Amino acid sequence: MSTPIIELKGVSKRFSKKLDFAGKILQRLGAPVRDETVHAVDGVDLTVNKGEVVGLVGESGCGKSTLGRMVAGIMPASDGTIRWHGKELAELTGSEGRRAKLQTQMIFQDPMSSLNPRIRVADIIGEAPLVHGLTKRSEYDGYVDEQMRRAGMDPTLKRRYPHQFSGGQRQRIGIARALAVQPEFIVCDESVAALDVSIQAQILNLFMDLRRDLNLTYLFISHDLGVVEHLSDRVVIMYLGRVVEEAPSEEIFARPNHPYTQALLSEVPRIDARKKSFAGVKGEIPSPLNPPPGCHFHPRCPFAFDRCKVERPMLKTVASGHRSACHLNDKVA
Amino acid sequence: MTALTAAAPTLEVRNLQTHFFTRAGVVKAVDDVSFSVGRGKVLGLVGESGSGKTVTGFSILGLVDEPGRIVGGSILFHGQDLAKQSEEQMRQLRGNRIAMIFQDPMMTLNPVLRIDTQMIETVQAHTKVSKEEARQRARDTLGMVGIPSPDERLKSYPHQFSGGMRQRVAIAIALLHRPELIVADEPTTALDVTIQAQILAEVQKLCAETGTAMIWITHDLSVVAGLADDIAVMYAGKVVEKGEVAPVLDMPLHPYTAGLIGSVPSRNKRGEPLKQIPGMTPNVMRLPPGCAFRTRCAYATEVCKQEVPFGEVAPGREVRCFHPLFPAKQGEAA
Amino acid sequence: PAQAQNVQSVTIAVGAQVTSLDPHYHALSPNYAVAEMLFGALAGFDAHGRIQPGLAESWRPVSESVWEFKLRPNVRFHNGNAFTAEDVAFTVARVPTVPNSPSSYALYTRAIKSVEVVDPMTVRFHTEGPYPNLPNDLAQVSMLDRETHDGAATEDFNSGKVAIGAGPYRFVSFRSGDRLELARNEEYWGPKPAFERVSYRIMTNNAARMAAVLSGDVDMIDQVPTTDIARLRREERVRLSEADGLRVIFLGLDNSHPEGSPFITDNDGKPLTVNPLHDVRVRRALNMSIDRNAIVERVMEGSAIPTAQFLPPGTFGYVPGLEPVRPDLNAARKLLADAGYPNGFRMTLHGPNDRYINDARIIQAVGQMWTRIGVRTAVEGQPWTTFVARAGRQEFSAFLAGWGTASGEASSPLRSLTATYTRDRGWGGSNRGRYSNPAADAKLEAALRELDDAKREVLLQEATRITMEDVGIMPIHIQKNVWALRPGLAHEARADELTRAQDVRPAPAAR
Amino acid sequence: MSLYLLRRLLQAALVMLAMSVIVFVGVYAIGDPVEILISPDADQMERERAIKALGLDLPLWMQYLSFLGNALRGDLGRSFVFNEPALQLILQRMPATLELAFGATIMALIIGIPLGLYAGLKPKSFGAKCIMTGSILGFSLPTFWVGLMLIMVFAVQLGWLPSTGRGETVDVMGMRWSFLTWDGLRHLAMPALNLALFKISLVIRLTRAGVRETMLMDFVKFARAKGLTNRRVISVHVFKNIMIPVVTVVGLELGSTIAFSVVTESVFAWPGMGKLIIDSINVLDRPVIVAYLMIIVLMFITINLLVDLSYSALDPRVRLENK
Amino acid sequence: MSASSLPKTGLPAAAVPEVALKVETPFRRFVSEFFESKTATVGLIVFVSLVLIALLAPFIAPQNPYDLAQLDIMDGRMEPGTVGGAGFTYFLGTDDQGRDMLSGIMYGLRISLTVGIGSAFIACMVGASLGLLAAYAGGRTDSVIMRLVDLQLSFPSILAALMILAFLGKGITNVVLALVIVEWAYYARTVRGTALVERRREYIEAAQCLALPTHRVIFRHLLPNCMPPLIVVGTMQIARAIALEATLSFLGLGVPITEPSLGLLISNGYEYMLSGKYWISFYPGIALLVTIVSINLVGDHLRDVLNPRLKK
Ligand SMILES: Nc1ncnc2c1ncn2[C@@H]1O[C@H](COP(=O)(O)OP(=O)(O)OP(=O)(O)O)[C@@H](O)[C@H]1O
Ligand SMILES: Nc1ncnc2c1ncn2[C@@H]1O[C@H](COP(=O)(O)OP(=O)(O)OP(=O)(O)O)[C@@H](O)[C@H]1O
Ligand SMILES: [Mg+2]
Ligand SMILES: [Mg+2]
Repeated sequence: MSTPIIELKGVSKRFSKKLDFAGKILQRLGAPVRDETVHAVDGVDLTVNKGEVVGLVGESGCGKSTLGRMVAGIMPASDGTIRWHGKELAELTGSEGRRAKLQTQMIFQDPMSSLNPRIRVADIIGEAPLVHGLTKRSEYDGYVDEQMRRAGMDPTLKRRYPHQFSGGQRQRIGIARALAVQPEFIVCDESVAALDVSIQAQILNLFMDLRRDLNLTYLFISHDLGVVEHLSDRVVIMYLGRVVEEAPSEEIFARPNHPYTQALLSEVPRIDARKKSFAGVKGEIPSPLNPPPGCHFHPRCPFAFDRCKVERPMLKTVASGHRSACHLNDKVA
Repeated sequence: MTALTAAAPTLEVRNLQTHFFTRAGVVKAVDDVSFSVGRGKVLGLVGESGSGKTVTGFSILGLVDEPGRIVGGSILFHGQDLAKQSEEQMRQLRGNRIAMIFQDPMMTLNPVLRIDTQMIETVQAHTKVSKEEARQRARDTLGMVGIPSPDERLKSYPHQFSGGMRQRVAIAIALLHRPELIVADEPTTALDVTIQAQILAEVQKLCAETGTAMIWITHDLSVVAGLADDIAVMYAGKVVEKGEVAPVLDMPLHPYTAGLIGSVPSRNKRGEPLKQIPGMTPNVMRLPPGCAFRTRCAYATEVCKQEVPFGEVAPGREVRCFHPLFPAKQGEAA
Repeated sequence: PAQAQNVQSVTIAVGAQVTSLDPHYHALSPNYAVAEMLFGALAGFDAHGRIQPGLAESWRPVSESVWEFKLRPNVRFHNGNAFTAEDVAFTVARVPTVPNSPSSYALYTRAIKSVEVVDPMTVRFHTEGPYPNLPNDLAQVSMLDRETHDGAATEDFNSGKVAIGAGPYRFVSFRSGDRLELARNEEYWGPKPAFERVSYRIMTNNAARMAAVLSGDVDMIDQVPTTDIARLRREERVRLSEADGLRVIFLGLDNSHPEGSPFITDNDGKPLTVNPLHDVRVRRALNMSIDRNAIVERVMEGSAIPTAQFLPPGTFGYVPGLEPVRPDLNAARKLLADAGYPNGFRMTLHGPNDRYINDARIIQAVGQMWTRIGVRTAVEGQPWTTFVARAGRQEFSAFLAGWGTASGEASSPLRSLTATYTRDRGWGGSNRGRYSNPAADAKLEAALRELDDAKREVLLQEATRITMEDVGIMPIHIQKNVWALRPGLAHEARADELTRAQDVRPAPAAR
Repeated sequence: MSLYLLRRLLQAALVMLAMSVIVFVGVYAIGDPVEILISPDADQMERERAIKALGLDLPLWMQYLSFLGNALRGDLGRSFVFNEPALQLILQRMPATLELAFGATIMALIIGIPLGLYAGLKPKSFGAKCIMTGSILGFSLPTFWVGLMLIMVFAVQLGWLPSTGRGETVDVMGMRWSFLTWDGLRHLAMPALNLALFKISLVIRLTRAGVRETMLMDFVKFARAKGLTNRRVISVHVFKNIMIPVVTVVGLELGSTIAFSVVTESVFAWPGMGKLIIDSINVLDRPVIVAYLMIIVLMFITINLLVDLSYSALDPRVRLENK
Repeated sequence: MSASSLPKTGLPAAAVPEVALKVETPFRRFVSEFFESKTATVGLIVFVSLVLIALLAPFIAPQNPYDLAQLDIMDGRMEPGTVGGAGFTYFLGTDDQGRDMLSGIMYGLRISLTVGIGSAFIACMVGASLGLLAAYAGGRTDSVIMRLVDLQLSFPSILAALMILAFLGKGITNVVLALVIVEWAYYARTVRGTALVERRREYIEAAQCLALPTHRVIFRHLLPNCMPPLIVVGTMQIARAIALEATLSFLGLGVPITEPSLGLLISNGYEYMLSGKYWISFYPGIALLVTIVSINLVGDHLRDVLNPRLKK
């Protein structure tokens, strides 16, 4: 098999607030102050192959966007390596680095805040291609028109400003902007979450069409299992910064292995379920500032046992292409 | 047998019209909305963003802000028209017999007041009780919505709670006076799936136990499917379809409802293109005459340019369409 | 308001800060004024600036270098201690030793080589050579009590602990920057002051002071702004008390840069290679173009007298007949042309804007007048702080300054303002234009060693005349000192600007 | 908390250090204090003696080092003019200024908040427009000018209030306060109003903006949905929220009020620190200028600290550790 | 419902109903919102007229009040309406130097506006650049700049200006410089605050993702979005600077006495207030007041128009 487009190995991201000078003095004096660290992403391995759609699911704050940003090259990883076509992203410089960056584009959640309100649509879309020499001034208009058309927008609207569009149209602008630099890999960070149901379908269809036409690869981040199920070839489930399960789509929806995945699947409201009684996993999502030791999910897990409280479960293959991080699997085995 | 026709409903909204008189023109945010909800029942009010769901909710509570005004219709609460009540009468109803829960749990609680203050004041706004008694009541209600150690939690500030807990506090506040009607405006939209399930579970239990009627506003058909008894679908300020949940979802009559249901991914085959409704949600300021949906509708004809009546087309099913999708066409749509 | 108050007390608002009650700490007029109320010196000045006996009844030179002073008998300090020659010796010894003094009184005792206590009421001062000005100098030095003030620090005076003297008033309280409260000294040797209690307030803002007297919050103010004088003359709520002062306002000219003065350029803005001000014709032309009457009338609103010398009539060293030149633009232009500047030149006239009455206005008026004869003058006013430093470094070409002759005799301005700058003689200390005229210097030198008053006066007059005819400086006017008081009061206006409570009494009419 | 305090202290120390250097160099560059202080009669020798007596003969950096050494021992030097410890001199005048500044602040709050509330709640009403336009005047009129007008009208023409100066004082805790006597209050009224004028406008604006923004918040609507009376919604829910910006800004302004009292104090002959500093600048009394600035900075930092503390009292979301 | 009848990638362009609308630029929208307020419009008109008067002063003023040769102290302190020695009427009277007040005010306005606008502009440039830098770079750069801002803000502005002017000497340039030193910190703080918020917006991430050069991200993407608060602070600071200059002139620093600003005119005439020669101080006072009020009216409304939180 060819080298994956993106390969993450033990990637972590920590956001820490370091103690300043005064803090250090106090620490010397024995005061209980220390650096605060959020493990937004904690030792994640992930591969995305060409042409694949990988869904990334998890609850709010579990580090999905952070992971997405690192993949898109907006943010460096604190630990671990991210390889782009086998080459380490952090070590790429100059034109190759820029190409790597351009090849991976991101589409954001909030269609309003991801467009600069003071720039015309044409320039939002055309600025980067022009700066990077993908088009010339003379061909600029045509180029922008083409991108807009491809995203299902009327090019005659290009002289407008973002506030003059509806949410769905804005998301299309975002898509056109990403496509304009001719990427091969797109990270969609909750790209349809803010849209109305009827518009959401349009955008999802657009994604699928583009995938087919341009042979794009997606990392599709969402908390909506329904969407992910519909779109992805493979699904990765995250909980508090860690990947807890990973499997092909059918597999995971048919045979969820991790208790968290199971809970998630059972609680997703489904339109086919009538007057069902909701139950809900007990407990709140813990703060990433001081996550529980061992398995992060153990305080809420109905099957937790002693080992879960102390030892971090590793991702282990439970079936072909299906990996899960749960001590229960060892128990059964 | 349906709630809509059974014993006197708790709330009955008839032809409600709420317009905003802005500088740029009149916004007909709610323009002919009718539904009713009975004791212990849950009505799901669904529709896209901007279709007037929230404004409907506010109209019921008499909380429509300037420059908005209820310009027509009636809101009968136990037969009493809320649209005609004085401000003081409405105040006495609000939070007492009719309560509301808002979408964003981060924003609905006053960040600078402790939970107990915010709860006690609600109790004292409607009943003459001592502070102690009010606190007692607050504590009990917090316990009821599943907040552990309510005594300590009462002394906290909202920011010390997680989103789900906050929404529970808001629900507790709504429940303080055991209201007969709760208007819940997308109370779980901002929450995570597992937390949403927790809240839905609590709410379900409460309605069943207390016999409170509930209007659950949402744009998520899936939530309504699991929670509500009846459903009313709104489009551009108007209710376009109404009925019991199962029939409406299984056999939508209005093309819009059908489109909505059709575009839910899980209703589609994996990898296939989703069914989609073309076009955009209309601008309420510049609605075309007649059916507002007709520009996006595959069945639209000339007749759709006329005002569409809202009428019962089947028992317990009302639809605002000249071309309802009767089973004959269903095969085509599904 | 004050009208309703007991006649026995008076409230006076003064426009200058009293910085210390220690009479030997900071030589500054407001401090003199207070010292004259609390302490008293061997000699004093009358309202016209003429020297008169104080704690000494009389004095005379007993030889070329010895002065003998006879002390006033039966004088007691506020605490009852007797005033004796020992106290005089103690005082003279203390003066140079006050720590940190920014402006010491040692100046006035430096001529004294030794003090000889002849008997309790007689004291002799030995000087280096003849020193005619000793009585004038000693008039500035307040007498202290050896017993009380031995080792006293400046703070002890300010706190009131040792604010004890032989003056007409005794200390009650002092809030620095705000007010000084005084009570009458019933045992005072001289004429008894009229008021039992005095509240001496500091109000440096002119408008505030004016408002205070108009609203009756205070009974009297000093330094009445000239702008208000006209109105006050019509005002029934107050009356004015005026006297010609001892402060001359003059223009100094740069004599220190022969190769071109810093702020003089030709009409195109290019620096001149010679300093035109070195040419007496140019100086005369400038002097002649100044319409002093206009300045006095329009700028000073009559509250000054035009002058061509240091002192007003009636003082020691006044030159009778030395009158200001009549302004004559044509003659002035001609003089300029003769000097080689038919089209004039450009110059900047500097001056302070917060120091002398209407200082900034005067320079503008002069600017107008000089511009009319072709010397296109720019005018720049600046705070005294920066002005004085720059002027002291000879950075200006022409500037306005003032000189108050507290001792009322002409050797003081001649020595400090116009004598050739000589460090070891202590001459020309304030000669900021570095004017130099050997003929005047010679006359001054003779005067400073001449013990005979009449001869000395003549020498001083000659020195003055020589300087003024050479236009060493350009005197403009001598300020009048104006006080405003409520109608029930009378005040003896003083030439030396001091505002003292003993000069105020109830008006005869009001009695 | 202690971390926070320590951080603040370090900042204060740094700022004060920077300030003292600036002042040292500044005063040195502006001019020579001796030239200003010395009697005009003085000759060159006398000048040199004075320069030595004041310690100005040493190179600047040595003067600064010795100042620093003394400052660390709590001695900020002696005033050139008054020959008293600069610190003592300032502390003596401080009550007058504090009294004025606090008087003005209280006045600003008492007048500003109700007007601002009204203008915020009824933004379209005629009254609100008048208030807002009026508040612009408060921003626009130069302080000195208003001061004089007040004196002209209330003291000179009407004779209701004493024109200038500070009234009777009472000794409390070793300091003289005038606000405890009737006479003192009468004297305080005009200068305090003069100083308050700008702040009244500020408070009106802050309050109005706060009200307008808060009224749009969901929690206000929720409070109304709970059935609270309008009065309670405004007086508790809205009010507590608008107090946060008001207290912050007014607190921070207290510092500049103290600084701006320079103008008011000189117009009203108010014997406070402001007048002292102006006088000191006029005679380049460096020890006093330095000490004054040290004290002002310390005061600013203390006030900021207090503001932050009250901030956290008003706004529970703010935890000091997190700042 | 069938999707087959529709273009496969989405909506037909013709379905967009607003196609016919003219392009509403943010600027146009802002302009139309601005002119909705009558008071603000009046404020703007007054302000523009004042600027015009200031610009045209040399052509419309009866006298050049800065030319000492044109002044005559014999014409000093004349009442409004008097005909002076130079033959024209002093409509607003003269000051103590015989300066025609009307001309003085026109020229003074020039100085005051130059000082106000000039210092606000320069301070804005300096402050905004530093604020942006602080917000974008973060870390140590941010701390250093913000500590400087703290230092500046804890130094009472009037005292700072006093000391700077005492140090630099008088002159318009120096006044402007002093005001810039005193005011830049406000801009820096404002811009940093907004920029910190804006920086976290996704459009900045998008720009980074598109590998746009940093300077482009800062100046083309970040800066324009920090403008609204900057404009508001700017207008307020112009007014503040004019008032501060007046106060400085009152305290004896500020512009040269022969080229008086409005503040200096007031301060000169101030001493005549008690003596009944009200016009020397009164008319410049009115001019100053009108100027500051008009700027504040504009600024005030800008604050409302540009405040996104007040928009629904
Ligand atoms: N710049 C940052 N500084 C500090 N902490 C951060 C930062 N960005 C993210 N975090 C923290 O990292 C964690 C993961 O955040 P992230 O945005 O990746 O979550 P997410 O899964 O995308 O959540 P959501 O579904 O809400 O978008 C969160 O706890 C968040 O608070
Ligand atoms: N104060 C107001 N002034 C003018 N128009 C308003 C106002 N409030 C609401 N509207 C308009 O009323 C319409 C209905 O709004 P509403 O908030 O009820 O929609 P919604 O169905 O609740 O949408 P969402 O799902 O986004 O909450 C919208 O078009 C909105 O623009
Ligand atoms: Mg995210
Ligand atoms: Mg809504």
